[in-house]
Amino acid sequence: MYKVKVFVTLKNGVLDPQGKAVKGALHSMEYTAVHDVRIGKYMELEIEQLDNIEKTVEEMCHRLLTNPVMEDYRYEVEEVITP
Amino acid sequence: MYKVKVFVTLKNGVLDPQGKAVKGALHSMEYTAVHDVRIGKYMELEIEQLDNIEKTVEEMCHRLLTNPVMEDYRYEVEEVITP
Amino acid sequence: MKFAVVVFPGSNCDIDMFHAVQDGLGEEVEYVSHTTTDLTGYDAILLPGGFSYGDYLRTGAIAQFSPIMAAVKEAVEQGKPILGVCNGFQILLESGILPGAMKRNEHLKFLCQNVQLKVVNNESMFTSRYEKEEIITIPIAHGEGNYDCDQETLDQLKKNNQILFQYEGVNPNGSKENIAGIMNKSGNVLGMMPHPERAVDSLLGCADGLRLFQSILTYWREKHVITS
Amino acid sequence: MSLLLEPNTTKIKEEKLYREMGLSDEEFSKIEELLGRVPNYTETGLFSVMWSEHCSYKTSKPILKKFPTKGDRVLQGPGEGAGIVDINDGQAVVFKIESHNHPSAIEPYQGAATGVGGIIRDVFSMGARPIALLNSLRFGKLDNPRVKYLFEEVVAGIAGYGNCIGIPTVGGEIQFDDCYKGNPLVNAMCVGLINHEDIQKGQAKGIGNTVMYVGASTGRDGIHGATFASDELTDVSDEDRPAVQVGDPFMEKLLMEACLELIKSDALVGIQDMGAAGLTSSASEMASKAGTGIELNLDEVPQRELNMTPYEMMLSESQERMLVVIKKGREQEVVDLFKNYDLEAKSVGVVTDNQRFRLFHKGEVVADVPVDALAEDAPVYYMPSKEPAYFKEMQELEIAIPQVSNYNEMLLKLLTQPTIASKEWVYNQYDYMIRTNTVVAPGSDAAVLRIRGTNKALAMTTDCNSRYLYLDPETGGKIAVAEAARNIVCSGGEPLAITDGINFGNPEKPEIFWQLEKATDGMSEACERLQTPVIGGNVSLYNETNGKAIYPTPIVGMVGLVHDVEHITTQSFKDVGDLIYVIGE
Ligand SMILES: Nc1ncnc2c1ncn2[C@@H]1O[C@H](COP(=O)(O)OP(=O)(O)O)[C@@H](O)[C@H]1O
Repeated sequence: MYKVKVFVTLKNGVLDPQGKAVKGALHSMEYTAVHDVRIGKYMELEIEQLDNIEKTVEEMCHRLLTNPVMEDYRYEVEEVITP
Repeated sequence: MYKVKVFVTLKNGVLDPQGKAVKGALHSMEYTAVHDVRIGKYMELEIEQLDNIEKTVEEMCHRLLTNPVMEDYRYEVEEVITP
Repeated sequence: MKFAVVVFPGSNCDIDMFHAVQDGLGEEVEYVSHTTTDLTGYDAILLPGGFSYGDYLRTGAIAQFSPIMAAVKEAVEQGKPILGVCNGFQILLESGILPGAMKRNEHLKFLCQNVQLKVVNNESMFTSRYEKEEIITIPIAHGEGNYDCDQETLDQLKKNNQILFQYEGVNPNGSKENIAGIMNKSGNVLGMMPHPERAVDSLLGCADGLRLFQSILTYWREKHVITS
Repeated sequence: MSLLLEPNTTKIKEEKLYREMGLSDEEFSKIEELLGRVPNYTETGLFSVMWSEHCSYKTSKPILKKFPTKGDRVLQGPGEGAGIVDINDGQAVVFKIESHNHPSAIEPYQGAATGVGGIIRDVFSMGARPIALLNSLRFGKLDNPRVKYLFEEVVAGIAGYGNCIGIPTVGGEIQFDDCYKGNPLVNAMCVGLINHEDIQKGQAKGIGNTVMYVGASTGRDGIHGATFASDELTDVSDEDRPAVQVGDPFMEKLLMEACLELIKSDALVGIQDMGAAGLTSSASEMASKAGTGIELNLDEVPQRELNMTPYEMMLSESQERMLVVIKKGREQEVVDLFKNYDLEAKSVGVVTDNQRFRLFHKGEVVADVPVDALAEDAPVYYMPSKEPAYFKEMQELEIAIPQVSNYNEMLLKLLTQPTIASKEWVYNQYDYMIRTNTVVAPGSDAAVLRIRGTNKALAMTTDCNSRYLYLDPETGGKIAVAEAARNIVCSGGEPLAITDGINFGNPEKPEIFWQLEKATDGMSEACERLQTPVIGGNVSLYNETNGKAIYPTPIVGMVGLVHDVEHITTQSFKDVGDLIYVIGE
């Protein structure tokens, strides 16, 4: 079994209204040291034993999990031994 | 300057409608090896030099960035040297 | 009786709430900005629907830190009637005034339509003008109305008759136990996803929501007679 | 850090770099002539956007001239952000339709969402309170997964923006046909309500008055032109220059409320939204309409990203921004007003008397061109027109009457056609009830909204059957207007006027231009007969994939006045035993 973690972030320069709102809120809560907030997605997938796991994950990210027009992604694959 | 990464996930046992939909979509795209999908948030914060950065981040997570009723979180703090 | 409609940045059902009270109920009502810190002049507080702070991060999450929320909490303590509808409900959950949390609709889509509700408890200050188990029609319009809580909370809600409304027939969003509206243990705070303020004028199709406002007025009048 | 080294004038001219921005050789020569010199990089950019079809209507102008635009009730015809029609009692209705086809084909959710945002700004920039949204959508057939994705995301984008800002989406139409497979159409319409005395114009009047920038800050969104001449770029990769504009409906809600408050102030002289071609079109058009000049100091423009060049700032299409002209000395009031909504208002320039458009950046003049050269002097093209071969063939076809043996079965089959089937799946994602004025919700003919405090109501609809237009553009054009009028009348309204969304293929092809001519001829005639003038609209040309054009799709958005809410009628049968009549031919 694999445990795959996918980190999705907005491409540089793409407006992040959510991050902007959260930054504003943090400032009004007196966390004024916060300079910038960007909000993306974090996905955890459990995938059965598979040849070519990296290629499959890459493909899934590109085809469905992320929007390549606006988002960048990176992922980590970890093999877990299930009892 | 600190770069802080926050990973937010739904608590164990909380149903994840979005994860379920993504899993369904992956299956229909023939990625049947995918066992489970959980979707959370990934935030990147830039925070100015600060005493007690860990405590501040902890507090921000608890008060605003996550909803403790439903979500778990973990974070990583990295110090970055800006020129 | 004097109502306050709290306006957060991004609230957008504030006008509907205002007119429901003014034109539907015929009572006094004022808009109150989220920066206000004093609500003592009002007999009931209405938290309207909308997308406070864009509903960014989580619905209602950012609004809970508005300056007015301290005054709202005071009003809760004083036992004033507090009604949160849709986004107002979400704010009450995020600020911990009501238990539980809200998730995205199970089908992941925003849904706007009339739904049928069952009045589970008609002995509250919000529902006295309904019959017990009465089926009423009230519109919903939300993308995140999938109420969730842990088992212990659910047991408490049931035990104390805190569930006021349940969806009848199809559950439109996947909420636990078909929950559409709950109140706090003391019985003066109601949070609900359906919009009673949109159902006060039969020209627009349905007026079942009006009795909710009338119930609040009835409660207040009775109490007022006794205390004055 | 990414740094863009801009090509100099010699290079722009000799290497014909202007072509990559969409200017032809002739157009570039005309610019040289107007300026008496070769334009620099920024100036070339200004002309390229202002002389684009989208801003200048250079090929569609001769066509649009034919539309009847006058009527007793018309208070504002084409030319401003939106048209305005009198509805008695000192009130008026403001409406316009706008396309966002190309952005929606690339990023359907944001493309549709920002389309909605743009049309809302057009309406509130006239001083009107937006009260309803409609849309008109075209997609390929739903059995294609990409089409399905586009469809679902476009609907979600429209819902996402409209629901959040709190304006009900009350109607629309959808057609599925293979001709839209690679080129979906997303047209959004907004209807607003105004009192006569609040009507605003987008004009930069009053020498010495202050030009202020309000709303979101400027980023590099929506800039395309700069992607050429890669040897001129250092360390700039594709990822660094996003084209996708992201909408922020929350920001727009605040901006709308702030602008509607500002409109009540006599400090306001003129207001216009920054739509296509952003700062360039809003500033130059406001000056051109007032016969004045404008100077902008780009250092003062709120910027979201580092090291933005004048070219980038002027061409950015970042959303949720407006330009306002304020009486000199009253700036602080405006700053304070916007601050109440957590928004920034910034003085960025001044109205001048020299009819020039001058831009300053870091102490230097980076552009200095006549205002009218940008806004008025774009070339106008009279395209050749030719009847397409298919048209003759179609006309000669025998009329075929389908043989139906089992009517029940046929009816069910028809009802399963996505174009005919109920659109509940779509409109239930739209909050069509918010503001509690929607008397007739989606699902009937036209939507009807009461006007609170009066006995009146407004009926509104969008219509266009593009298959009829393909078969016979002139008749199809008439049908589109007539269908809209029927929908209004069936709902109890008196048709007032229309806005049109002209979506066609490449007008440089004579056959397409012929379609355009004929369709608008038909629409004009129908509008004359029905006394529903055209008070505004939008043109989207070049809707083609691999050289194949969409069907001619001139969408008609019509608004009608229901004089008494008692007159409102709906589509459904009411009672058992009621009689059913067929009226008409
Ligand atoms: N894209 C859409 N957005 C909102 N409402 C829509 C949309 N498409 C169709 N509708 C609504 O569905 C109903 C039926 O539309 P349609 O099938 O076009 O019928 P008609 O042919 O009578 O105009 C109308 O009330 C219309 O407003």
